[in-house]
Amino acid sequence: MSDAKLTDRELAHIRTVLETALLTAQEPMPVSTMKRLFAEEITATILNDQLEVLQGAWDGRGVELVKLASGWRFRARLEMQPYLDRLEPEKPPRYSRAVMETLAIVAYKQPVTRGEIEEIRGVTVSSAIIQTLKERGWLEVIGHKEVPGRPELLATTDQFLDDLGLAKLAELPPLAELQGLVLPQAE
Amino acid sequence: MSDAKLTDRELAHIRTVLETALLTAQEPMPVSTMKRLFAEEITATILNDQLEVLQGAWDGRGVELVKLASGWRFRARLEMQPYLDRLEPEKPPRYSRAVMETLAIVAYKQPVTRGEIEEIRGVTVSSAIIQTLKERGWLEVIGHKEVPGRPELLATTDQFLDDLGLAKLAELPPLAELQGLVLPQAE
Amino acid sequence: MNAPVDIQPDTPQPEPVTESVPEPLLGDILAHVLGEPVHELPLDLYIPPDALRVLLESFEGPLDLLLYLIRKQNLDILDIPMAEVTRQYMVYVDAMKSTQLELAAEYLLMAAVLIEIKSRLLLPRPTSSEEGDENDPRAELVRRLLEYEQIKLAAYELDQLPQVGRDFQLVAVLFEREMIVQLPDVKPGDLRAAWQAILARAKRNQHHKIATSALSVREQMTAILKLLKDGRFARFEELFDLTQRVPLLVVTFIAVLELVKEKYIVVSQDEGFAPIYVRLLGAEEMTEAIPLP
Repeated sequence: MSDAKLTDRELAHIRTVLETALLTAQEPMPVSTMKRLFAEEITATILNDQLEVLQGAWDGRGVELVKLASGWRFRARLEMQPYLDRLEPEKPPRYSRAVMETLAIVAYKQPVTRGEIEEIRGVTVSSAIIQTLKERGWLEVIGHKEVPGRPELLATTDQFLDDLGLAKLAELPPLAELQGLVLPQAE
Repeated sequence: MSDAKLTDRELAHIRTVLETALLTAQEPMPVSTMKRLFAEEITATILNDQLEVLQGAWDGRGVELVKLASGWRFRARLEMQPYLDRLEPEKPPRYSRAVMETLAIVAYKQPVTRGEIEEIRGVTVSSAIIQTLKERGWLEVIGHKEVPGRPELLATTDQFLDDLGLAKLAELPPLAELQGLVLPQAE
Repeated sequence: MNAPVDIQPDTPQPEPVTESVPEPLLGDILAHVLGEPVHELPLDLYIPPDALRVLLESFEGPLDLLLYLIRKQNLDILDIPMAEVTRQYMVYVDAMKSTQLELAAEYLLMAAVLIEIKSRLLLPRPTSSEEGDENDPRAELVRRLLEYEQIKLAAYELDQLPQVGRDFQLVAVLFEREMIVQLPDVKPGDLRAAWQAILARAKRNQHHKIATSALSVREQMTAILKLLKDGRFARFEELFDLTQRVPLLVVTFIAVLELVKEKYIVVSQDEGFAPIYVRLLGAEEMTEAIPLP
């Protein structure tokens, strides 16, 4: 096949083969690889032209043909993600016990310092835990305690209440009742 | 969405989502799974209709939408294989006759025990043969026969049908008529 | 075809049986299989000389070999001439032995079956029985051969079916899930559960003392501290939202006292009836230290 002689029919066939190869490929496919699909010598120019025609043919569909650094590949458009996500709903992540306990202590005992949290939990509270909750926008520093080291005073934020669907801290589950439940024999 | 109210535009959107989901799916997709793609309730009838429209839309292209044992899937047409083979000259090896005969016995006589396979083939069936087919995902143990030794009962899987492009066991090539084996020119 | 061969019905072991096969035939095949071409291959075996070794190795078992023989002999499988088939079968079995193929027990068993059938055919049939077919010792063998042949053909047909990966490829379009950071969901009950866990642990370690004070007081303490966060002096009255009901005002007052006690804030008044100011303890340095959002 030389450039000039390719009929529309032949070009359509080239596109069919390219499309099939790209749809079944596991990796992006460079044009040099595509050449190997054909017994005849087909120039990179022709292939590139036909790839662009193909690209246009997929306009407005859920899958697109894109040119990446390592070659061409089909991929689902981002707009399709909400639909595809429904097939495999990702399990929502959970906070570790350490994070949850820290949060609970700040919520119920605020304002507290990290040292006080550690005293209640009986173990060290890592900076990462505090950081996680600060980044979530649930904890903030509202001052420093005037003791040696001037530790940060931590409190929960309004966003914390919003995110938990509470109007005020008093709506948190009461602890008094809880203590009766778990610590009947407490000193 | 109720059946009557879907506009052409909505149906086209459903097809786009279906097409994208099927093109990106790793496994054949049953209609029950496709329903989960949509926030609205869409009936199996609508989905099946749209799948057939989609199937028609891929007519004459290098890839086809087929209905298999465990659902719908896109696959390259057989005619495309010579082109694709040029990219990947190493074909998966054919299975030995021993493997294929074992597979055939399970496919046509299932559920069977290994002893029954040996009875038909007249030779010992090695564990390696059974293992090969299990690892391929084509055979599975569906129980134990209540005879001494409680041998495993073997059957073929849906994946076996999927991988051979079949929707059900009845689509397997029919067994040759026994009489057909009698040579006509026998004395 | 049905002529009796010199097989002794009373010799159960295969070894003497194979020896009874005519010597020249045995010798020819032996020589051939070991690599030397043999010119006097029996015509009725229909085997091209150079294919013998491959052929023997390609048999899937005694049934397969038997089927091959019957096929090549162009025989009616339902009317197997036992003598001839047995004779040829034994030739193959012997050839296998000499090519050092593993002579599986199944082949020897089949040889024994063939010989047994042959020997029973030679005996007069008991006249008392009426069901002739059932008494034909070949019936069971025929049934097995037919069943095996059926499976053999089915296996071939199965192998002709297009197979994924071998004859067709699957579509594999990429779906790049955009990384949307999903944050853990926390419910008020989770906090309570967390607290419960702390209490349970505290119970085990008696030295942990968890003082509980009314949450509303703690809440007001936080509110006051937030108000004073920028380090400014606040007037005492500012701390009280007079639109609130009295209980809350009382709680707020307790919160102020608590904060003073815990040394968070300083309440000061320069002289009697002068405005009372509240500020964070150490607020002077704090204005530097904490940039406000």
